Amino acid sequence: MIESLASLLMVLVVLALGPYVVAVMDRLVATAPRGALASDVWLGPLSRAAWLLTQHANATEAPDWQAWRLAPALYLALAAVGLALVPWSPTLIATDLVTSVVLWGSVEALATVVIFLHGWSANAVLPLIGAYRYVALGLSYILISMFVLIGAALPAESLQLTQVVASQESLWNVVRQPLGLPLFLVVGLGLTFWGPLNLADSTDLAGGTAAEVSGPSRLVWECARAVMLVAFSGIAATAFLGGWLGPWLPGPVWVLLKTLFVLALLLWLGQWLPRVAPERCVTLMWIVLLPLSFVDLVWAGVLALWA
Amino acid sequence: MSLVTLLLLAAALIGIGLYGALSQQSFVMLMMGLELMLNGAMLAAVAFWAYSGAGAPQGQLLTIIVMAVMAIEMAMGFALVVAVFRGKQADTTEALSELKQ
Amino acid sequence: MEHSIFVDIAFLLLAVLAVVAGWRVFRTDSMVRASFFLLVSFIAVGAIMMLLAAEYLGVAMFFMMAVEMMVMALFMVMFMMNPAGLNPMMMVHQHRLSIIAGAVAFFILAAMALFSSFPADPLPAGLDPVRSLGHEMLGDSMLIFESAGIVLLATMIGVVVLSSHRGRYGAAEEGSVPPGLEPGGDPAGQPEKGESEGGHEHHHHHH
Amino acid sequence: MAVSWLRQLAARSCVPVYPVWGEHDEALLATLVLSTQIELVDSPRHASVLLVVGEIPATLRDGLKHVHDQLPSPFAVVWFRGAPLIALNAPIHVDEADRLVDTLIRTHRELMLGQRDSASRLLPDEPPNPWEGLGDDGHGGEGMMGGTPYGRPMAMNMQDDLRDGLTLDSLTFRLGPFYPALPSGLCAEITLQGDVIQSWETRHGALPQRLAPVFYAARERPVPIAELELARARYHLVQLYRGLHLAGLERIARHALSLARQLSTASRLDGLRRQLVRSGIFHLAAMDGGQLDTEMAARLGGPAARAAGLDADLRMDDASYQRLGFRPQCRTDGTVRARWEQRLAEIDQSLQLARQAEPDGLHTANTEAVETPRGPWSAKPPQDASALLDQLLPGLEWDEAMTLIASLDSREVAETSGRANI
Repeated sequence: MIESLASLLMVLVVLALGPYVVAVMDRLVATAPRGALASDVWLGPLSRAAWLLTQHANATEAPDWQAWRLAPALYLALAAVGLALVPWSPTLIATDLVTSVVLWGSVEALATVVIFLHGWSANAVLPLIGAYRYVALGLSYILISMFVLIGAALPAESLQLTQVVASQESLWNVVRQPLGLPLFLVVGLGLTFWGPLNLADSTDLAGGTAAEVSGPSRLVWECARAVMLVAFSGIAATAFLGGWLGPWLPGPVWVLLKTLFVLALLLWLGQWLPRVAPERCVTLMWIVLLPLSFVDLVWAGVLALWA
Repeated sequence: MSLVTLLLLAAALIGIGLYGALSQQSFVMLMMGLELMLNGAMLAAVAFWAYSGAGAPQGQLLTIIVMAVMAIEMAMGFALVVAVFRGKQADTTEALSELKQ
Repeated sequence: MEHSIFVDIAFLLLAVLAVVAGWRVFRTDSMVRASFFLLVSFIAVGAIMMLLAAEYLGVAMFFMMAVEMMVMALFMVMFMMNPAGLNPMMMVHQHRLSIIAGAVAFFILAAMALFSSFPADPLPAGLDPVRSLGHEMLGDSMLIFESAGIVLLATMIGVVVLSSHRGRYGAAEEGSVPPGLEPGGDPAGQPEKGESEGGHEHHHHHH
Repeated sequence: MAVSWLRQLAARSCVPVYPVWGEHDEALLATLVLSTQIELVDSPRHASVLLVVGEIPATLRDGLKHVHDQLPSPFAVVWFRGAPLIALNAPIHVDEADRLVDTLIRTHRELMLGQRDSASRLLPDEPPNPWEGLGDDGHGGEGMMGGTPYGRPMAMNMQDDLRDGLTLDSLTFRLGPFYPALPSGLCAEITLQGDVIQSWETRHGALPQRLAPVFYAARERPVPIAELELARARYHLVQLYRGLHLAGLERIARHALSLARQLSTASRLDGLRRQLVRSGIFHLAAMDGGQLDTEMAARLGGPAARAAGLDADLRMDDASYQRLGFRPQCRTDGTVRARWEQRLAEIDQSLQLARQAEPDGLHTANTEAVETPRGPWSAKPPQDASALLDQLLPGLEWDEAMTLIASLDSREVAETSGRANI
């Protein structure tokens, strides 16, 4: 009972702190090699949030109000579900479902719906283009994600994330299935439409699905994206980097460190790669990455049979 | 939650789905009606599996098969709509029957 | 099966959600909204399945239907005249008949549910539904499962044939070429032939 | 006081500014982008302050009003070097560049702290086409789904043009004149199918730009080649900034701009070029398209023409440049990629020329014909070529189209430098 309460508390804390951590880390990653730290790196995200809370939410011509207001909250909710699936230790986990790997797959699929809804419901041209683009992206990465995750579940012979971690006792999946984590990182960039895969909220669409959003709902949307990044990093750390496993430190600290590592990697990729042209992105996903994910799955299957 | 309430819910879903499938003019909406009926059918299958099938695995299998059928139905449905649409530029059931005459 | 009052409350809420969302599918103006209402109905039923201990099926329902409804919504936009749902519209026929048919179906099925007696044979304790499903799928019912797989493969091929035997731009065997962007214009998106300086997509000037 | 505490915090935030460029000002752009306290945003919905730079011509005033009204309250307008559009009771007006950043920050602060009221709307807040609910189901017309309930036809498959056998609803809308991904002033009526551009009609050309004063001086008297070439490199770096910003490479874009700001004969392009190549932008972004044919390239002139293989550069006719051994660099294929590579090569070349010319203080010899970074200026300055977009863009996806526009400099060059004091 105490542990389930503690794990719920953990989810809430990450939910509250995640956006701030992501914002600060993004700034640190952006300025890292030069060392020239902007003065407001610590306070900047907070004052920006305060500004967004002060700003009024605008209207467009005849938007679908319910969907428009609900979409950011739903995306945040999906991110929270993702966070709840991350095991901090063998017992410290909010929802230890037998099929938690598949549930994470559903989170990815439903995210596509919610992001589409966010762009579609604004009833404006640029958000709509962003929404369509995201569907093309979402339908492309979802299969890659399925194959890679099934690959990670194979050695555990279970669809439960705690079992997946336990199966990495001898060897982490990142070593056992070398293709897995890189492919999964692509999925993560797609899921949060971050950096090179930011096709939905891109600069050439003046902000894409968020182009017409201001004030508190923009704040929720940005927070949801950040929390989704954290949730994804947590799942990636669990499925490929051995979750709570590690010497000397207690399990939850290891999970935290590994999550931050994956997060920093994603943010770094976001800073250093240009946005991939949508057509090229879809071609890449279906022609290169999808077969690679299949190779990953076959590799994992052969290893599981052989072991 | 009991077998009867679950079956009542399934019946309601099937009823609404039947109404949709019969009343909608557009192909795609018609397919939505069919999907809603299958939704009810799946719920009924799982309810029987849980309450009066003693957890026989065939109950779950049936649901999986229905899901596959839904995917097949949707894919074939869309392919037909595309084919018909290209040939006749029609996307409602009535437009199609008029063209046949 | 023993369960707590919370399960009953959750079931009640989810059941109402499933029915209301299912009903809204056919009463909303926008096709995109309609497909997402259907998705909500599916998600509610999936959650009920999870309450019934069919964990895999419930979760599978989420992701299967999310993708399916997303595709559905896109097809709506492609084929419907009112994609954004800005304009109220009513696209129904044989309305009264349909209502009667729907109601009759409900009452017959409801009567069957209420008045027939089904054996009470709940899930045995210690059953692992996911494992049992897996063993069934790749054990006794392998033939059925594999047939479903073959049917899906056949569907994929059939879909490709149906939607593209005429090719993306005309009959495939005649060498399909995209139409021009203006009537009678040069094919769009094709490299210009025979011009060393390289043509672009939209030539007006032939040298 | 929770609210005032929130407002205090909001007042300290980085100022989100939506700029409307009535005149081109490289130095100001660099100042604003590189300032840590200012954030230039891409959508008016994301801004707290609207900055209007220079005079807005009468034809674009309506466009400005639309942008103005899209800012969510509380917001304010700062007019820089131009008369305020409408008689407001206390317009914020700045003329000196070094006061601008402070004014923007102060304005935002005052807005947040409630010391300044939000600017009032200029246009009535009503749909451009009012709802006309008619017919059986209020759908606005006769029959099952006809009619024009919002004063415009329902999005329907009106066009015969089937690009892939599936008619998507075509969507016609107007973009500009102050859309950030387009040159300022460019306004177009666009029809999309999906995200493929079916037609693009330029309705208003881009505003003329004023080059650095040294180019105007070169038309009157010999000027130091080093100075001229540094100004040229600076111009290209600012173009590069715009392209990279659009491509989502914000940090390399800033690098380009800070290089432009501190440009001297000692500057090197290698670091920037290496970052660009490592980022993979030449392979990941849509850079294969956008080919110009010879006629279009000749019409555009300048780097775009040389990227398409035209060996034309007025610097070849200048005796001083000949002494430096100047030869124009060319690419052959004229694609978006070729144009960016051309620009990088020309920045390099300009820096090299500046380094060669500086020790002797070499001056230009020819004042009749000056090669501006935009194109040749002999009889008249380079003209607006926005109409080329009407031919180039149809058939491209949105992303390809925006990448193409960023690579293509089609603005007219103003005849005079305008402000004599700089």
